[in-house]
Amino acid sequence: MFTIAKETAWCPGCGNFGILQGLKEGLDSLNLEPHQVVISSGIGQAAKTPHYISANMFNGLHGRSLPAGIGIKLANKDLTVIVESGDGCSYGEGGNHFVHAVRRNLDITHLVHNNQVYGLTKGQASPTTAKHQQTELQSEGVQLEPLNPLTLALTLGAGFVARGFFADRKQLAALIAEAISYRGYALIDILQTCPSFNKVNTLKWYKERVYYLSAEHNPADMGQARIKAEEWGERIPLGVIYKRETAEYGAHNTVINANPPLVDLPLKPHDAKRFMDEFR
Amino acid sequence: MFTIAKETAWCPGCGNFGILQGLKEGLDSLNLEPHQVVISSGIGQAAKTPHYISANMFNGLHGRSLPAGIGIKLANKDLTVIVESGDGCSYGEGGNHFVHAVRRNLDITHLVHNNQVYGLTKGQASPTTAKHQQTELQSEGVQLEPLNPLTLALTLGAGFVARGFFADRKQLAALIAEAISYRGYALIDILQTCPSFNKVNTLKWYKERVYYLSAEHNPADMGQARIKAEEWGERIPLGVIYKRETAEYGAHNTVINANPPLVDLPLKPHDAKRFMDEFR
Amino acid sequence: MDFTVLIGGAAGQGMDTLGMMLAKSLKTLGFHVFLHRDYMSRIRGGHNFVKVRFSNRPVLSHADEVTVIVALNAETIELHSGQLSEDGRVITLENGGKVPPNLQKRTIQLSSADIVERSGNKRVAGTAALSCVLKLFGLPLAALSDTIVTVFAGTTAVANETAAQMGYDAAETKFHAEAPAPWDNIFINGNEAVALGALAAGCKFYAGYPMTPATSIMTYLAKKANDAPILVEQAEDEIAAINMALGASYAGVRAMTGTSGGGFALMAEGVSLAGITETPLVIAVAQRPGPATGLPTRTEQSDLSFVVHAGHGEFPRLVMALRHPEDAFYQTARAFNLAEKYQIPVFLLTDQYLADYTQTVAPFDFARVSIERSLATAVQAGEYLRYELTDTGLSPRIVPGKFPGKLVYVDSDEHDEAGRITEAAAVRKSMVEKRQRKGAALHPELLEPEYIGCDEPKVLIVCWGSTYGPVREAVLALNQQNHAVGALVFGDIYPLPTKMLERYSRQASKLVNLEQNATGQLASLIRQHTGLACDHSLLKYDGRQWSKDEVIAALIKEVL
Amino acid sequence: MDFTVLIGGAAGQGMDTLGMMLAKSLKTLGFHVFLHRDYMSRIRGGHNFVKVRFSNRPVLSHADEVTVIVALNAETIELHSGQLSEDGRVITLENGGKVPPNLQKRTIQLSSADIVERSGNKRVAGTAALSCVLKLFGLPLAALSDTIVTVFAGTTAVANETAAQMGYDAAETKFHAEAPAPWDNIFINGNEAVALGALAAGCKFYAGYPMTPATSIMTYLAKKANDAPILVEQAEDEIAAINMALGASYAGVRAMTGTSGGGFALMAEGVSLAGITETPLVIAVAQRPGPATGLPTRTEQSDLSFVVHAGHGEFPRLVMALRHPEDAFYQTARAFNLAEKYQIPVFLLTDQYLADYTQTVAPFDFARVSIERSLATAVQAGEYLRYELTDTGLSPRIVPGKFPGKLVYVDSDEHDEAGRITEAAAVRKSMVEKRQRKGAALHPELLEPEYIGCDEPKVLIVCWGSTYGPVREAVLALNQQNHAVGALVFGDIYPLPTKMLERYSRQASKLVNLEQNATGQLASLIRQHTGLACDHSLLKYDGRQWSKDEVIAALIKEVL
Ligand SMILES: Cc1ncc(C[n+]2csc(CCOP(=O)(O)OP(=O)(O)O)c2C)c(N)n1
Ligand SMILES: Cc1ncc(C[n+]2csc(CCOP(=O)(O)OP(=O)(O)O)c2C)c(N)n1
Ligand code: SF4
Ligand code: SF4
Ligand SMILES: [Mg+2]
Ligand SMILES: [Mg+2]
Repeated sequence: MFTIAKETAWCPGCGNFGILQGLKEGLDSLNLEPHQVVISSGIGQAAKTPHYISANMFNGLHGRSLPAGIGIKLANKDLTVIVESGDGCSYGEGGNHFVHAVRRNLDITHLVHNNQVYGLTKGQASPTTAKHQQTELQSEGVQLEPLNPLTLALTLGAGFVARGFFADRKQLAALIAEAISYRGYALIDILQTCPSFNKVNTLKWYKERVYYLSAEHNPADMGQARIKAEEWGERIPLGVIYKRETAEYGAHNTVINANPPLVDLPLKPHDAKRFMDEFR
Repeated sequence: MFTIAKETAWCPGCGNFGILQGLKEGLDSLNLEPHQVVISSGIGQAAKTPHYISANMFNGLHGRSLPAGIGIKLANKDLTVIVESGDGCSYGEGGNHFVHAVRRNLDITHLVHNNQVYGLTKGQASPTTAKHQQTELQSEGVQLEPLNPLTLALTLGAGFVARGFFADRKQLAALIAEAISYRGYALIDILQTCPSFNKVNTLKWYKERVYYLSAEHNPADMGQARIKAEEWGERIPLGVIYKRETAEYGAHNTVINANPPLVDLPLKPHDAKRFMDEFR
Repeated sequence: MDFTVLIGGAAGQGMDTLGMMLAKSLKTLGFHVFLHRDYMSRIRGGHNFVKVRFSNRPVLSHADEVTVIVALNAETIELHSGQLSEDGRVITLENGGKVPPNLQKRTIQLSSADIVERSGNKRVAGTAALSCVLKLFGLPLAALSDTIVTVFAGTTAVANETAAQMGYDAAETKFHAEAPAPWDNIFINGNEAVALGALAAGCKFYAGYPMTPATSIMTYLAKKANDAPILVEQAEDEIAAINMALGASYAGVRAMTGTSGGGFALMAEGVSLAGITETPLVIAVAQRPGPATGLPTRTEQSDLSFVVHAGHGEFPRLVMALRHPEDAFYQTARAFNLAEKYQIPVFLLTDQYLADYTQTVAPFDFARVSIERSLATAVQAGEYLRYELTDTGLSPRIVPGKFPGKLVYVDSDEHDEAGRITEAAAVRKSMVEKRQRKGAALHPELLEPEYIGCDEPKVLIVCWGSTYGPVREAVLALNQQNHAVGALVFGDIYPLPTKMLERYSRQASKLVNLEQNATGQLASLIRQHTGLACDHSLLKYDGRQWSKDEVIAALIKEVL
Repeated sequence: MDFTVLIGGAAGQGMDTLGMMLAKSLKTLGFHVFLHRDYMSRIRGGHNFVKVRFSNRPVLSHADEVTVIVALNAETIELHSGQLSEDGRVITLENGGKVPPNLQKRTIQLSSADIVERSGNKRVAGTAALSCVLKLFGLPLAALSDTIVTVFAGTTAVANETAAQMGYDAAETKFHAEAPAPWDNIFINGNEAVALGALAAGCKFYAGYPMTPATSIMTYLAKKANDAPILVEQAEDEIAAINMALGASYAGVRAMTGTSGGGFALMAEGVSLAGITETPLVIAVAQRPGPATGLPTRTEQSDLSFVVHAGHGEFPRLVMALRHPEDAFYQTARAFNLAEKYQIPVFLLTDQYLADYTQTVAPFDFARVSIERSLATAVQAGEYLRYELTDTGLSPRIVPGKFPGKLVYVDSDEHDEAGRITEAAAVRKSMVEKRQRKGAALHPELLEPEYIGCDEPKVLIVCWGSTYGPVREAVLALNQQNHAVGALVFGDIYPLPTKMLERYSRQASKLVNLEQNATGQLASLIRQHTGLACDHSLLKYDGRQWSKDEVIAALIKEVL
């Protein structure tokens, strides 16, 4: 239902294909129609994803997928809003929006295609690139500590924090469906290969490391969640790291909660006259 | 030595006075002269601080005290660089710089006057304002989760994380001196009253809650640090929450490390000719 | 009659409340009132003042000359006694400080100690000063009492009444102020008028980040949020604010953001996004003196060129300079219609002077506000084309989610009619031309500037925005002195409407731009659009608004 | 002689490497070479091409007509066969796809299967095509072999040699290309020239965030970081980048940042900060088609107005449009001197065309680069006044930390001479005027545009920046056909130097602006500064650079 035939602008073998597929399948598994879904994206290779899927699209500015998505959701709470972009877009240029979007806890799903590199601009380090990893620009290796989006989201109070993997689109589809169904801000950081520019985090590299969180993992337990969120290197956990019910923004904001979607409100100039009368 | 007679633009009773005093005393306690120190600040009431002290000042844009301070330190590693601003400036407008400055771990000291409100613009909520606290703008109370700068800095890998209190300028002076002496990025979030706009977090409120971390607290222990960083409400710990040695940016960046301060490098056009010759 | 009362003191001493109480009392009495605010970028201390000008005829700006000074501290007398009219009076409270010998005879010293003692309230001395003012003008105390009742309750009201009586008894009437025939009016400032205009226009979403002098638009709207309803979102920064507003607009609500120069600089990329995605947006830019932080609480008109050119790339936009509160209301409402009709960003250019001054004006006529959403109500079969190429450049716009099977693709990259990314040269060309056509289509909408002055002006002033008030008063005064002066005050300013300018500039022998900036930005724009060069520039850039008196003096000295 | 070889295929097929190998071989042979890049905003797939033009006389731009097409895929033939000269040739590799019947006779089909088999390497078929090209022009294979040795080593080099021999044997010479007398040259593109200029000028700090087409300045500098040395900092966003650069400049190093339109939009507030703090800064703005993301890898000149007016408030600045690689080098070096002398932001306005084309040019003369830091070497006793009021508006600037007892206070608020925050009207006024005086002092530094053409032009073209190459070639060609055409190509563009413009426009009967944008931004600027209106506009805005051929055709069709 969400599939359209569109030639992509991605490189052969790119991890984005798996994520696109996972997203389509995740959406298909829900009781949603394309016109009820909006995908807000930024700029980058990942950010082209909504071009290849049947859903409304706001393909805005590099780094600004979150605020645009927030505006959309606030304007029309009936829409399912997915914010989708790359690691550079989401955690670099858009870092401030990420921090504050978690705090705002609006009911949106945030999918980050994390290829640990700036793909579209040809391979510079992103905030998640490993320390010492070399790129054309960082020829002596990256000198900053990588940012861990999962621990960051946890620290900021996110209620749904998960890690996906491009190469397992079934699991990814299920994760995405679960994130969309979650009421509040939900982050899925999705591990993705970039065969063109990231020669370190290859499919093989990932396959040697990733594993699924077992049923023993209790995503409601912050202590466990933290340990799993921090795990990186030899072993990398996949799945829902943390999940708990939270007070979603739209549910406790009076203007949103007490009204139909803002977009459906009637506009009558005369209704505002009483405010003017207070100036008499 | 760092004291100058300058009338301030602050309200009587403002917590900024205590912080200014603590900063002066902290600087005085170190073997530094005013011309060796630069304070980079943003815009807000806190950001006016460098106007009232004898040291170099770069009083830049709202939210941008960190990048300017980083540029200064990178250009001249011999300078002692203090970045000083309010909670709104540092965690709101400047949130992205905060996140990435921690990752960069340059040898600067970051002092945040945290009055949990936007003072200069008359009392709107800042990222640290408590949930449900009312302001003129947030008349139904703040609807976002407050941001905890200490846990955030810890999560991002900061090597020096402390909390100061405006009303104890001795402790504050000692903390500031320790932070300046620390090699790497050091954050002190300084609790401050704003009698004009923050009627919740008053001196009384703080006095009922703050306590000093005892000698039992081991700042090198991340587990303990985390617990203390998260403590807020009934009891609020003061002092060095976390401290460990880290690889400071300037020490491992070849250009900085292998050279005198960049500002002292001789400029000779002809030295670049060899690069041109590669295009022959 | 035309009087001004200045109330001065340190920030935090309550000049604002006192000014409002006095102004409201005068309003109650039927006067035309103009309240001007001059304040520093600090919360306590320093020196702030308000000027309350009132008359039996309309007052459109502040005056230099002051009839009565209410000095809450000594500095006020030092700083302002030079502006006191010859027969002017000073009212001090004890802490009003030392009065210079030459003024002592004209000073009424109220003892705040006495007032505090008798009223039992520490904060009512100012009220005594106000009643003293009323008495000086021979006005009834009742007007103040009415105001007190609306502002204070219980014992505080009683204490204020006591103080008012004391102040009233302390002076004798010196001036004759007669109110005009009763007239219906509201007492409102520029930002409140903008906010009301937005509410009338059905704005349902406002995202912003606090920045003087724009903040009070957001604050006002937030207070009405549940009632209106309107969602007011304080964003983490201005970049988020404009992108949220664009998202909301895309989703189909009327959306707005507002800020001042520095915040607007951060929005420039978003403006460009509005341009290429053709997302309607209303953006209020409340100017203050720059560059950078500049003088945060003062006034200037130095962001015109920036706003006109802000954002990379080329796309149509509309910039309206707001001239006075009524204009602010109607233009704001109109801005929403035009933003949606042409699917462009529309700018409301205001400044600290207009944002903050409060004036008695005729109530706004809500019947004059119509809502034209210009949304497509039906869509053709087949794929929906968000950027369908049409003769006017305008494509049918639908709200996402409202038409099953129809999807709305918008893209910041160059795109084809469906909104999909493209690099084809021909498509690029057609999309650039489509956007240009929208700009051309916009021209007939432009409102010509307002002309003020005699029929055959020899000197033609061109100005814009908030200098309307001072210039209007100055021109009319000069006309009375038989100077053949006229003024064109631009409201719609970009694209620049040029018909009246061309007509009047042919008649006039001198073209003079009068602006609140240092480089003459309107003059540049005029030259760019018409080739006309101004013969003389009157520029002010100290952060204080041109007064009518300064306009008159400058014209007489330099031009007439 | 004047030939063009086009190499086309999908992104990732290595056109860039092939183009460079061919160009370097031709350079080795002594030709003047111009390599133009046309690529999509994607990493693999799509359609990219390079054009290698070479001649025995200087070549300053790309040509429309193509002598040889090297088609790495079928699409290349489809898209480009229309540009093939009458006697032109096509070289395909097997995967070069189906050749249309009318071209078959002029096509040389190389079998990549054969080449792979014989050479034992999958990636050398392109090399065979290159040698085939050489043969077609009667040029020695040795030139390519030389290049191969510098690019590849070991067995890869051997495989390339084998392929080269195969390609060389596959064709017969069709064209006569004779190299000029040997001349000393370098082969360099615009961004490399900017970077070299910065290094020559002693730039020690570059902060940026990747954005096409500016990124390669940063990448080049980063490669030389340890050697130069220069610190290259990838910031978290463009706002950080400009603020870091300003901090570094304040601390006394020559600092620079660079970006493209969208990133620059985010820097606008920082530009304003540079303005009020009087912090020197060099900012490269590499233009691409907007608005917003637009066409990220293509070219346009649509940010002139924005750059000229970017940042709120009023302050002096200098904008230089770079015209060609040599200009880029010398102007960049000059920019650092002027930024420090006038303590202002200086902009280098370039675009994707200039950023990416590589050209053989005379080696840069490093002796022409002088470093004038304009720093105060001594300070007066007493408090150091960072903003001391002087006749020129220029205040002695010192580096913080270098003078014990002296402190450097800079402030984004309006400030007094010492750099302390102030709200005093008189101080504000004097500081505005100080900054304005700097702008006035700057005027004598301005370099007039370069004039190209006959002595008494009837038609005067005005253009700027990277259209230099195509316009120069077009004008000289038209002059040869006895058309009385001339062109003024602006380098320094804001403030606009107007002397030559006024002189030549008096002579010419038609003034024509030729620009790579849709609104004629130079024409606007000219009108604003001089009142002169252009009689005709030649505008191109499809993201592809004006070629000399298009310039000639447009002039003949619309103007001459
Ligand atoms: C304001 C701005 N700065 C820079 C760019 C250039 N840019 C485009 S995509 C990109 C990086 C993308 O990286 P990421 O978000 O990780 O996406 P990926 O391509 O890796 O999927 C950058 C820097 C831009 N378009 N806008
Ligand atoms: C770009 C920009 N946006 C907004 C402002 C307005 N502004 C000035 S200070 C301030 C808030 C200051 O809050 P904080 O940093 O907490 O400092 P405080 O005044 O509380 O010490 C704001 C929003 C500005 N100067 N620049
Ligand atoms: S550059 Fe990397 S992320 Fe982008 S499409 Fe190619 S492989 Fe995928
Ligand atoms: S507003 Fe608050 S923070 Fe600012 S000076 Fe006054 S009391 Fe201090
Ligand atoms: Mg990425
Ligand atoms: Mg604060």
